[in-house]
Amino acid sequence: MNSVRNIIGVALITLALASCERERRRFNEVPPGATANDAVRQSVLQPGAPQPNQHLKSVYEDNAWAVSEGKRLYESFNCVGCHAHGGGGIGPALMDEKWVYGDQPENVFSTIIEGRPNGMPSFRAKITNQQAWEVVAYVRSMSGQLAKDVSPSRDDDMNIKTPEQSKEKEQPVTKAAEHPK
Amino acid sequence: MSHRESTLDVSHLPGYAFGHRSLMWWGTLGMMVIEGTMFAMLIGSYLYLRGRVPSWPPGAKPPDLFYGVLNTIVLAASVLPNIWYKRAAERLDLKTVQIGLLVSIVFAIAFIVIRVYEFRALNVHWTTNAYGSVVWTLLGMHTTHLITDFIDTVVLTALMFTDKIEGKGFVDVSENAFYWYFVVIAWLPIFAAIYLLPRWI
Amino acid sequence: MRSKRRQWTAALLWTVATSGSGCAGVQSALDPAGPQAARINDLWWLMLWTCAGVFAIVISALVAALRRGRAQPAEDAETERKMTKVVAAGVAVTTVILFAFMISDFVTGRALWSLASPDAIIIKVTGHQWWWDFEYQDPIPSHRVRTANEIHIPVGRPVKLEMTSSDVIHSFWVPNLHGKTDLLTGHQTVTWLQADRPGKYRGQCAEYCGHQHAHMAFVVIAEPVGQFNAWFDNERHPAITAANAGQQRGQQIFMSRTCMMCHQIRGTDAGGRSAPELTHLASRESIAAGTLANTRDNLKGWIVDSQRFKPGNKMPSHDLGDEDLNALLDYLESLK
Amino acid sequence: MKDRELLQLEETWAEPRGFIGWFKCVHHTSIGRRFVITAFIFFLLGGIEAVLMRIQLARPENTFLGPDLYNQIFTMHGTTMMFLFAVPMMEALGVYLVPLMVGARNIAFPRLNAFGYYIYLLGGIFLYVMFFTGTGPDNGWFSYVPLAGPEYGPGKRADVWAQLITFTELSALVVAVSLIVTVFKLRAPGMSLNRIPLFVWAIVVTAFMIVFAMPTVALGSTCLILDRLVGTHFFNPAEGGDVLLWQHLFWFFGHPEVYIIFIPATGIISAILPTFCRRKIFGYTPLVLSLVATGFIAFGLWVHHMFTTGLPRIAQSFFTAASMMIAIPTGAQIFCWIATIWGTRPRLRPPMLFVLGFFFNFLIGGLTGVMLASVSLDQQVHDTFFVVAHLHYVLIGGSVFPLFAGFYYWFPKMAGRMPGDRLGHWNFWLMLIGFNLTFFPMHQLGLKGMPRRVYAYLPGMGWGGLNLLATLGGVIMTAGVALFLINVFLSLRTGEVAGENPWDAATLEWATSSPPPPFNFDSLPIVAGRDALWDMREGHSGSAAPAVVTGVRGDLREVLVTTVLDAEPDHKTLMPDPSIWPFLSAVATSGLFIGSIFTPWAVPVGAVPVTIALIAWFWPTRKEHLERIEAEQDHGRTPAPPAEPVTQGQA
Repeated sequence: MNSVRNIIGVALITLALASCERERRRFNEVPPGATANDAVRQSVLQPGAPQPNQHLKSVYEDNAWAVSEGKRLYESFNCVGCHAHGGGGIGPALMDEKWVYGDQPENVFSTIIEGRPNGMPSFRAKITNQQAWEVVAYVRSMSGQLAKDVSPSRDDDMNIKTPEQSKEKEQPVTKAAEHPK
Repeated sequence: MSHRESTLDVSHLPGYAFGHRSLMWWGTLGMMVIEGTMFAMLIGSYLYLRGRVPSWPPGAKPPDLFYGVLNTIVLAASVLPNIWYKRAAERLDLKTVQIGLLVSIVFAIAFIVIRVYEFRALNVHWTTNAYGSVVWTLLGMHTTHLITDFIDTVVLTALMFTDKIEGKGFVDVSENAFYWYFVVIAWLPIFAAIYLLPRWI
Repeated sequence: MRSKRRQWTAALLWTVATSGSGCAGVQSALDPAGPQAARINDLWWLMLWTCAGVFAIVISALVAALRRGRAQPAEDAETERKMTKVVAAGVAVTTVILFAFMISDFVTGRALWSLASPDAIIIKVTGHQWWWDFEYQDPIPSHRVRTANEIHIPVGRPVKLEMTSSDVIHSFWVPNLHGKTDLLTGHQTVTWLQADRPGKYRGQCAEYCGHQHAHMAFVVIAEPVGQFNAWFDNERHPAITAANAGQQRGQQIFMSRTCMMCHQIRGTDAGGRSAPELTHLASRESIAAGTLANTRDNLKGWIVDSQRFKPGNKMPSHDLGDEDLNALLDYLESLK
Repeated sequence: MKDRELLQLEETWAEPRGFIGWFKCVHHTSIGRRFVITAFIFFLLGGIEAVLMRIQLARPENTFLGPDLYNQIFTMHGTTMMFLFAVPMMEALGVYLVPLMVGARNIAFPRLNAFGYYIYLLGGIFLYVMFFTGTGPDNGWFSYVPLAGPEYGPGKRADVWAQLITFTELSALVVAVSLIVTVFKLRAPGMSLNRIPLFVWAIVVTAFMIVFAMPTVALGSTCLILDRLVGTHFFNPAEGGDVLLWQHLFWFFGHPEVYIIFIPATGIISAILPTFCRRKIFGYTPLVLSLVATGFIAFGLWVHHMFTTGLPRIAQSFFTAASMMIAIPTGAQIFCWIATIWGTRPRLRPPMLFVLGFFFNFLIGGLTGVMLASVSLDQQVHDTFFVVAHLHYVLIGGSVFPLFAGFYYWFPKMAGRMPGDRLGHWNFWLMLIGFNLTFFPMHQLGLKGMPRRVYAYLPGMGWGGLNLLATLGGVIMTAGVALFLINVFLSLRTGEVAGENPWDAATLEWATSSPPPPFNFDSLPIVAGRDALWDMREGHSGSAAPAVVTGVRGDLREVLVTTVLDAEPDHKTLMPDPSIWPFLSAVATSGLFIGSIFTPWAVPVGAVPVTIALIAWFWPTRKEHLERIEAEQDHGRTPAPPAEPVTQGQA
């Protein structure tokens, strides 16, 4: 009997911690790895055995407020201009499974900070690292990578796409070798 | 109760009663008032939202009439078996009550099936706009009542086929029919709101 | 005896509270500077003294009821009938007073809306999460002036405010001039203001709008027509070009770092609309929506770590080097 | 009543024992007592939140609470006080006292009443567990959209608030229906409509207001959750929705809600005054008519909460008129009470003290309410501390003071012991002075421009002194409430034993032992007049025991059902036995509600255990079936064919 009680206890504690983290309002904490991380390799093609990137778990990925801030910045920095609401336009779609420069948080972060050929501008020094990590967390939520209760719901504008919260999780595919769109 | 004697013997009174004499009738009436207020508020919100947009329905065709009218007819028809077994219950006629309940279950299954088609014929999704949201919520709320009362009827029918038949059982059957009248009567303004208003206003 | 003492404490409390701390105040509805606030102020004092009178009468009736009479009162019909008449009279008087209040309210209400006139100054107000965006309307687009958190109005001339909100519900309220009007998303609400005497009238958001609802203030500066026109002309010009090397370096930092992504300075290519407009920042008295005085130290503290002053606001923190920071401050202080 | 019959009643109506038994209880006194204690615990929690807010506001730019925590706490304070304390406490007093006052053996739907309590308990626990895990709602007890909407309310905070509304209003509705049916159908013979005690009238009017007001907020919170979780557009201005629709739906419920809290308090006062003035209430009929009038008008003035949203001025003036009109019935009530006190030199025991405290505080609150009814003045003071002062004067002054009077008055009946008199006086004076010191300066703060719900204010505003005074007042008031707690615990152990009728009151709950047995009355009384016990004493000064009803079986849970108008015996029915199923249904329903915050699929999936629990609750056990057959065919009579024509007409 007490094993069942232990399981329930552990489940409740993890639930409590998860909701604690989801609801924290991180006003002025700079996330880990916020320094420009240039140790990120874009391509899997490397001499010898390919070394995986040093994976970096952005703390904003479990924080609902930070992801909603990311969504606000995504619109006010005019990412909408090229990527639309994730469906893509001039820029590639962000809500599908195809990633040209890697789908991990550190890859998306370096894509935003470095910029990419064929039109992605570099936002180095133009947006603070905290803002960049918030946008990274939001961009990954567009393809359903984040937990359902963290991703934002619909916004109070024209109803263009399904809210990130009800987006099915895509299995990211890195097509580095393929010709980028 | 004109004269006052020191004791009042009530042992001769019956053990149950039908209609507004029974507690269950008043409880069901309370349920109806609560649900009725919620439907009224929802239709009020529907009209309020109508006032917010120039044309109605905004960006969508009005719902197709066929399934709505069909379901209204079936609902209205379903009142007949209910009256039949309600009268039988008050006559404590078990056989008729059992048959009446089974017939009303058939009706219940019929309009729940038609209701599925109604949802598909609404020509709008609840995420399209406020009109779609309020229409789906209106139809959804009424459908919840259809399903809950369908389950009530099934449970009562099961009880009537066991050996646990007593006066109170008949009172419950009678009140279930009484609540069913509400579900049907409540459907009329909702039908008008969903199907007719988009064509009139 | 005990109830007597309570009556005294009531009277004492009432007089201390209302008169003690006086009616003046930075942002007080009892210190009207405009016709509307004055009418409401009159209505307030009428209602206060009437209600104080009613309160005194009813409490003294209660005290009298407690002290008078024998332990076992005879409930004879005669006293009952007399009592019924008194209660009926009480209800009648209550109805009459309420009717009088209602009429006085309707009269005041009509007066509040009588300011509407064609030659009013029209200002479009847009509420944002935790700052105010003002835009003086003008038929000639180039004459339109956009500013934030501070507006100047000429004394004696009605001002029409056409208000909406870009995010949540806020409420525009400057107690010295007029009552509050909400800014609703998806609606345009209108209110009229007029200042009869020059002065600085502070106002604050009065509808709960999130983390920094408490620090979402603004200032209405009423000044004679001459001063107003001078201010208005200056506001209409784009930002002055940077004079010395320090200011030019500051402008270059402004354009190359995060500032231009959100803020607008007319006359430069910084055109962000999602944050307060800074073309004439130095001419304003306060920054951060009326929270901090517009001094160099406050500006520096605000740029480096705004969360210390207003936790939760949308201004990011920056870690600029000292020398870059000072250059930027020089430039910002030059934006008269 | 011979001992043998009493023993049989004792055994028939006994409440189950033990831990599991605790969840099976169905008698209105055991459920009512738990209701009162749970609501009082939430009152203390709400009070602690209020003290935290007062500490933060004591000094300008205080850093005791950050904005995020302060917003959660002021929302928790409002939500706890309005939804978890005020309405449930008044209903709890109704659940405990109404069956006793109308002379019934139990409330009409005992299991439904137990289900209502468990839903309320689980809702309260759900809210506080979420608050302590950081998901406390932070959009105010009114949760205006779009701040609580999908875009500006990230995470699950607004959903927690909306779902708590679903819990508390389901509980309130269920208990309200039980109370209405109890008063209509289970009154003791002879208690015609004009002999119903005023407290019972107040509870019935409140129950009707709940039945008509609560569904609106249920609909509103459902629409809000649909907007946030399923992507509907009720309140999305860009897709045809409207932010004002939420305000209309909320305040159409909101204003009747505050009268739902106030009207039972008038009932408590109308019950206490005759006892301590030792005379019949003055103006029984005007008081009843005032209750009913207040109940109706309360539904017609919700827009006075929205005077600053720019609605057309003609509509606002209608609501000004309605808001002022409602002061007339309330004024009539106050004048009738003063007439009752006139010339009677009442005994100033704690219940009477709190009633006098009510007069003093509620008058100030009522008068400022009339001021707020005018559109122009409301534009200056709406959403400022002036309104905070008004609402606390009418809620604490108008409801909590009479509630404390009721606690002291009915404590002997509930606990069997007299409350401490000296501590009672200290408790009253500390609460009166603390309350006035806290909230009277807020009138001044509001007029000096301090808006509501601000976590801090700048030093130069001139608000610091009055806020510090308010905080000191808050500390004194907290001391007063603490004294009440001490008084309760002391009296439970060392209070003198209270007999059946320590205050020599007139209503029926004083005709049975304290605390009442699980079957309430040894034998069902017959009511002779409006003041039951006094009339019985005068009417039967000479003859033997007062008139009673016989013929109700003692070996079954049988009760007498009477007609609505003149309470003439109509038929008998069986009360359900104690059962675990109401509790399990409440747990299943809570699972559905909480699950639906995280995924819409929780609704269909969660509906299965709820259906199973409800069917098990309804399904008669073999024992129940045999009892019913025996009761219905009592003394060999077959179930009486429905000869009376009157029953036919009601198809």
